[in-house]
Amino acid sequence: MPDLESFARDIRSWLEDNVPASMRTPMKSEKDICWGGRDFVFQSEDQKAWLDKAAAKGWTVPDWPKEYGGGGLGPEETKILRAEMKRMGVRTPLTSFGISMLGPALLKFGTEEQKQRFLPPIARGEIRWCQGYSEPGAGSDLAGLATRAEDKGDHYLVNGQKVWTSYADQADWIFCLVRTSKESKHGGISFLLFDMASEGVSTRPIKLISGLSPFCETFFDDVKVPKDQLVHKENEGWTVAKYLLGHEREMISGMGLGGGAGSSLMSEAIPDADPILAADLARFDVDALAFQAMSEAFIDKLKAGEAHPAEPSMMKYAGTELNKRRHELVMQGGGSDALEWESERSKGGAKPRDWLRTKGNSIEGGTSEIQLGIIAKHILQLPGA
Amino acid sequence: MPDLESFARDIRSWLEDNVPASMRTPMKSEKDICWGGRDFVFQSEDQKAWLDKAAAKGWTVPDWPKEYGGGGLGPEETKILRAEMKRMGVRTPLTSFGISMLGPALLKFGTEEQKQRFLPPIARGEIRWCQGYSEPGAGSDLAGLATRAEDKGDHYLVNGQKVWTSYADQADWIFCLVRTSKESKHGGISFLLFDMASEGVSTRPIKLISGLSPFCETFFDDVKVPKDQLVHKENEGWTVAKYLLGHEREMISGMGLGGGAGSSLMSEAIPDADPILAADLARFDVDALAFQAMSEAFIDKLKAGEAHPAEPSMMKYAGTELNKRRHELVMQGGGSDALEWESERSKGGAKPRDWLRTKGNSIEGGTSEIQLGIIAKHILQLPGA
Amino acid sequence: MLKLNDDQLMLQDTVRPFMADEGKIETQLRHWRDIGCKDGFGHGLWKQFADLGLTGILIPEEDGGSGLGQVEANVVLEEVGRNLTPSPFLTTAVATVRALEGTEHAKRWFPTILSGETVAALAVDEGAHHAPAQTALEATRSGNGFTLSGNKQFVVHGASADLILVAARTAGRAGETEGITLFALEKGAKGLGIENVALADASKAARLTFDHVAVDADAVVGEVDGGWAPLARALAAGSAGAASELTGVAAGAFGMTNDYLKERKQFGRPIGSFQALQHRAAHLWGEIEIARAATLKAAQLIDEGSSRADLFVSVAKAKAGSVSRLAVQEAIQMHGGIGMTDEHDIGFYMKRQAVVDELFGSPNYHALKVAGR
Amino acid sequence: MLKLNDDQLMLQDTVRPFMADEGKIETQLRHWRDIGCKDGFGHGLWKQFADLGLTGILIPEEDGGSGLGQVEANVVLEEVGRNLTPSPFLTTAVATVRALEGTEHAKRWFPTILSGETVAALAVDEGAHHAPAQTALEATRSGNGFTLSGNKQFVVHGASADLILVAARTAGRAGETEGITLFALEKGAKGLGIENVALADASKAARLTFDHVAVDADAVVGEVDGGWAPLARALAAGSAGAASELTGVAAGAFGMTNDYLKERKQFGRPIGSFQALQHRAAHLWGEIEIARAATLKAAQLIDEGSSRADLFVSVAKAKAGSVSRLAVQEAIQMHGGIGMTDEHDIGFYMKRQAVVDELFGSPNYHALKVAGR
Repeated sequence: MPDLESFARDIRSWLEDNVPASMRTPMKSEKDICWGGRDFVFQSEDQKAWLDKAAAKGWTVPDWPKEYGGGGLGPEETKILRAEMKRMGVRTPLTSFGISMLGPALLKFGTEEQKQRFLPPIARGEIRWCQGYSEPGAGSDLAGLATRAEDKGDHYLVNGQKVWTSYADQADWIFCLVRTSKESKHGGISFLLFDMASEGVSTRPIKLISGLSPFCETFFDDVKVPKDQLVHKENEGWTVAKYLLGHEREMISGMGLGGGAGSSLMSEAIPDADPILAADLARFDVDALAFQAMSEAFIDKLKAGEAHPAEPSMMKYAGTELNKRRHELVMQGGGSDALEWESERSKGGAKPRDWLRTKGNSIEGGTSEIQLGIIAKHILQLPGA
Repeated sequence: MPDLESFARDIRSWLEDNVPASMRTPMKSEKDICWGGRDFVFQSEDQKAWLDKAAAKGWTVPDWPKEYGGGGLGPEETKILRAEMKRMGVRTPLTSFGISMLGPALLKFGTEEQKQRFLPPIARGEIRWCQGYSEPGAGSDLAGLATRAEDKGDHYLVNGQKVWTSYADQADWIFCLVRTSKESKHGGISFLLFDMASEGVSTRPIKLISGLSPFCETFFDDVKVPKDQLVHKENEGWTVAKYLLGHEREMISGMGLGGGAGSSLMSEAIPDADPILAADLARFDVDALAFQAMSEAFIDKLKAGEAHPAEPSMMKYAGTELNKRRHELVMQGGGSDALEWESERSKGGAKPRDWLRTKGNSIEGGTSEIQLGIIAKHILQLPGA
Repeated sequence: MLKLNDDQLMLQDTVRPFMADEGKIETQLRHWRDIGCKDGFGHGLWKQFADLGLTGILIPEEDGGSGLGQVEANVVLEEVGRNLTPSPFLTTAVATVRALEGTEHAKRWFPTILSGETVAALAVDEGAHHAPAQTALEATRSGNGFTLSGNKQFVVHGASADLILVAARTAGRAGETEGITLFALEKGAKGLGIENVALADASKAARLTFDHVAVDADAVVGEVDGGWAPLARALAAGSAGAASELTGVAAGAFGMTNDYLKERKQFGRPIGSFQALQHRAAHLWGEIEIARAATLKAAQLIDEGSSRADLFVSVAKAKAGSVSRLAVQEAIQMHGGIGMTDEHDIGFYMKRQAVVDELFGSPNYHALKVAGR
Repeated sequence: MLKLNDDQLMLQDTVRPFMADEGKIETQLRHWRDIGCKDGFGHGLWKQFADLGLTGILIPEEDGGSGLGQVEANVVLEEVGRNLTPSPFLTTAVATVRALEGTEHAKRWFPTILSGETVAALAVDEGAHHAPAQTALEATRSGNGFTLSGNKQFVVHGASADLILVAARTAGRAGETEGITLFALEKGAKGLGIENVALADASKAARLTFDHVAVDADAVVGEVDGGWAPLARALAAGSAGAASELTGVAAGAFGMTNDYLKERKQFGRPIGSFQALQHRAAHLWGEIEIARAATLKAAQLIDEGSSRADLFVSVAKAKAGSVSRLAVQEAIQMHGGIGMTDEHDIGFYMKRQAVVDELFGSPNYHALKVAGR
């Protein structure tokens, strides 16, 4: 494929010419992630410069159409671009839920007007989005949501509460599931977009057991949402939500891979005196490497359009359980050192905080129990209780 | 307690005078167990002599009343007798389901006439009993049994089929659950006793995956059972069955203990080259010794009358799962040697046959799933589905 | 009999409501954490322990204590675990009392332990993993006494302690139990550096540096080179006690979870009606019963002075460790999102479990001892 | 792409019905067992393997074979596993062909392997646990050839074999891979004692005794002292193949179990509607998918000649081993009493799993290799 080869060469030379040197070093912490948005504080000039250059080229979202701010690249080209960036150690110019979640939903369900209005600011990192799905009391039963949106002619009046909204306190807009009808559980849900600066919206960070607060509670008190900010049809928001849930699950199962679940622990120091831990690590390595192969196979299946729609559930389940196990082993290997919570030596308790954070992996994005139920029903076709 | 001490002395001297030397050696195989019964072939003169002497003293069933062939001993005395026999390496003179199962049921639910008729022959090892509970298709749902007993005035006419009847092909009589009414599932069951030599009874051994056949299928074709062989009231046999199931579960959980689940594997040879197996064995030993303590605590609780009626379910579950794990480890430790099925070197494949046999531990006497359900319902008081 | 006797049950009846009322998470653990307390526990509560006679539970009657045993100490510790009550009970009233009993130091320290004035700590670990025989901190003879040089870590309550028992090497080499000497060090010793480290569960454990710390000869607990004897008593009592605390942690987390299973509704029914959760809960309940039995066995054997005590102490610590780990993991998972929040108490169980799991040796450490390695 | 390509899928489409029809338990495994067949497999079926071209799957096209790779061999072996089809395919057409490829012995043996006339076996293990580097069977030079003395065990199909590949030591010491020489021994060698041992799964594995067995110099496969190279090829292919067979065993047991969950009723409903069983079944399904992916990865890496092949072969064998073990255990438990009977087929899966699990090294053996030990 000579075209793709010359494409790769072009990419390389463009990247070499345009990516600031500091944007070709590994990220040191979460703070180095560029989320964009109205209030985003860039860590450096270079971070901003790299975002702007990438956005101008459409490479923050290389596979979106050019007319919506994307790079207009095909799947093979996108793959090459990502591979080259990875090879050269280039940081991702922009990370956001707008890119990973809302974008795909709008591309599939949005009107032409909505696409033109919302996608380019996402691609340029101007608007940061958050997701309003979960509600207190609903938990795994996502469709049991109660936040209501009343039809007031030209707008909806939204009242209710969301929970587990990631970074809602830093987001500009929200994509949100609301109840527009009580007649049917799944059939009465709509998918709304609105500005977090709207009157009546407030947020409160949730402190996690890790001591960090990546999530919020979000409250809606008579929030007015213009009707043209409804995505897809009224009462058919569940269709959009399901589509996005699939995406989220794939992303999380992918995270399991990239985030370490798929890599072995061979390099971890094993205390000589603990052959039991050594045995557990050996078994973990087998499972991690096997899951790495599974991830590769899954992605190839996805690409070929051969994956069963319920397979991401297995990936999500297996990946997150593996990641939890990984961190249990890291803690055991670390002994009492790994229990330190605040010291500089322990990087502010990075090990125990990360470990505690992983416990949420098998809860968020659908619990492990939910995933197993989906597999049992849709793949194994076991009968209902 | 000076009385008990002199009692112990008396026992010792009687045992020393009366137990044949060969009956004070460890049993070499299952064949050395004395089951008694009409057709029992004694392995030796000594085996018969010891049975007769013990029976004459009532020590085949030391804690049964003397009038029914027992020794009339109290709990403390019985304990001392058993301890002395164990200490001196004296073999159990008689083992049977009559002693372990039917006896306790008759003592609790039998009429005076029934006790006098059935208990002494059990105590003397003259009649060997089997248990007719399970049916094909019923499985864990024991009360879903279909074998029917029609009231024919002076007798019941029994038709149906039982399965998993232990040693039915060698038993003289059967105690059997039958359906006398279809009006209620549990309320239409009766508990009958009858002679396996009755017309219309036939048995067929079931070959297990271990290659052995300790169980039978048993068929009833117009079997006439006199009405005075009904234990407890008609349609109230489930009460007797539940009482006996509790007994069985205790026996099986005790088996887990005596049969090895509670003893550690420390003495097993571990291949040097397999530190993972060594780790598994170390963990097994912890669990086995902890379960040994649990067994001790459980028995003390039982004796004090403080055990929850559902606790034997936990013992049965934990003990049988532990025993399965034990045999998995024995197989792993044995490597390819432990795969040999028939060679003399492998004692006729004792290791793999025992291993396969343990797989039934968590099925017979109520599956592990049934036990967990009982705990969830009766101890944890979790709501029904 | 492997069950609590009437006196022990009566003690339990006293301690259980005390710990549930006075030692509860809201007013103790969470409170001290949120205000950033340097000790990680409240001296007021510690005084209440003393007033109830708990601090003297192992102190002989002739010294003013209750003269009770490990079983009774464990009755207290299971309730401590159930309520995550922060206190120096385990290090002071259990491990240290055991180390000092029968030595000259008993007279000096037992009265103030009885009164709840003294907090004591054990300085044993030198690396991230418990390995007492590996003690390398050097004690060299110097004049009438010794000079201590080296490091210790995971010294629970070390920064708050009036008394620190330090395992040091006076002879032999790391790995040998002979040649270890145990020193009773009072606070404020010159050359002793103390870093007060906050752990995941909001408790405090110090890192100590010994830079030629001078101690008198009479600081020696027991015999020179023979410190393994008092140290082993302390470690056995500490391990058995920690096993009981872990059983309590498991039981506390499980109790909270089992309640939640009945309350919380999803898909229109209590989540406790879902069979998969029922089976997991039932399995866990059994495991906790087993851990409790193993721990009681260990405590009884200690009290009997049995030669099998060490074996069962290790069985208990290993079993209670792995069972409580399962319990806190299941607790978080079954609580779902709410369990991930700091606002809910269940997360504290996971944090505390991790710390006590490591204290006096991890389940792996003890499993290896059981296997004779 | 970590998936089967179109040609490989076509092969699967051919092999799957063949094995399900011709290789099924009733007419093969159970039949040969019940009549006490000394080989433990049927030569008729082995001939059918040949007629379908399966025996030559790895034999180069220039030698008359299909010139395919490990991925294709594994496609066959997964179906073998699913149906528990007894045959010498793994030892002969996979491991032995790999050992002989590129050596002088290929010409001698490939034609009769192609035609289904030759059965070959590998004599590697000397103790109860796979440890090829520990090879101690002595081969001493004697005239123009060698004399072999020692023992071998777990030589699958050893008593039926026309050709036995024997790993022997010509130099170095047990534990070293250098100094091992691989010999191609024809049946009927003088001094060779063969005990045909029946295993739990009704397959046969021989114990061999070598009492000064004389072989010619040209019996050497590859180089003298350099037998590790062909042996390693054979073991990698054998391990990867066994991993695939185990995946098939797991899938077969699982498929039968999942069907049973839908059919079998208890308490008035299919047992597959009980959530606890659903979750266990779903977990197991995922594990089998993962084992299959790991095995395919290993096979692809072998075919690519990758330096990571050995690592993934061990990952695959270890993972497929532990997953299939879980699968057969769950299968028996979920079948309940009926699964304990010899009449039902499910028990055969447990027996076969145990044998293949051990063959070419247990999951522990391979996990230790993965961990670099």
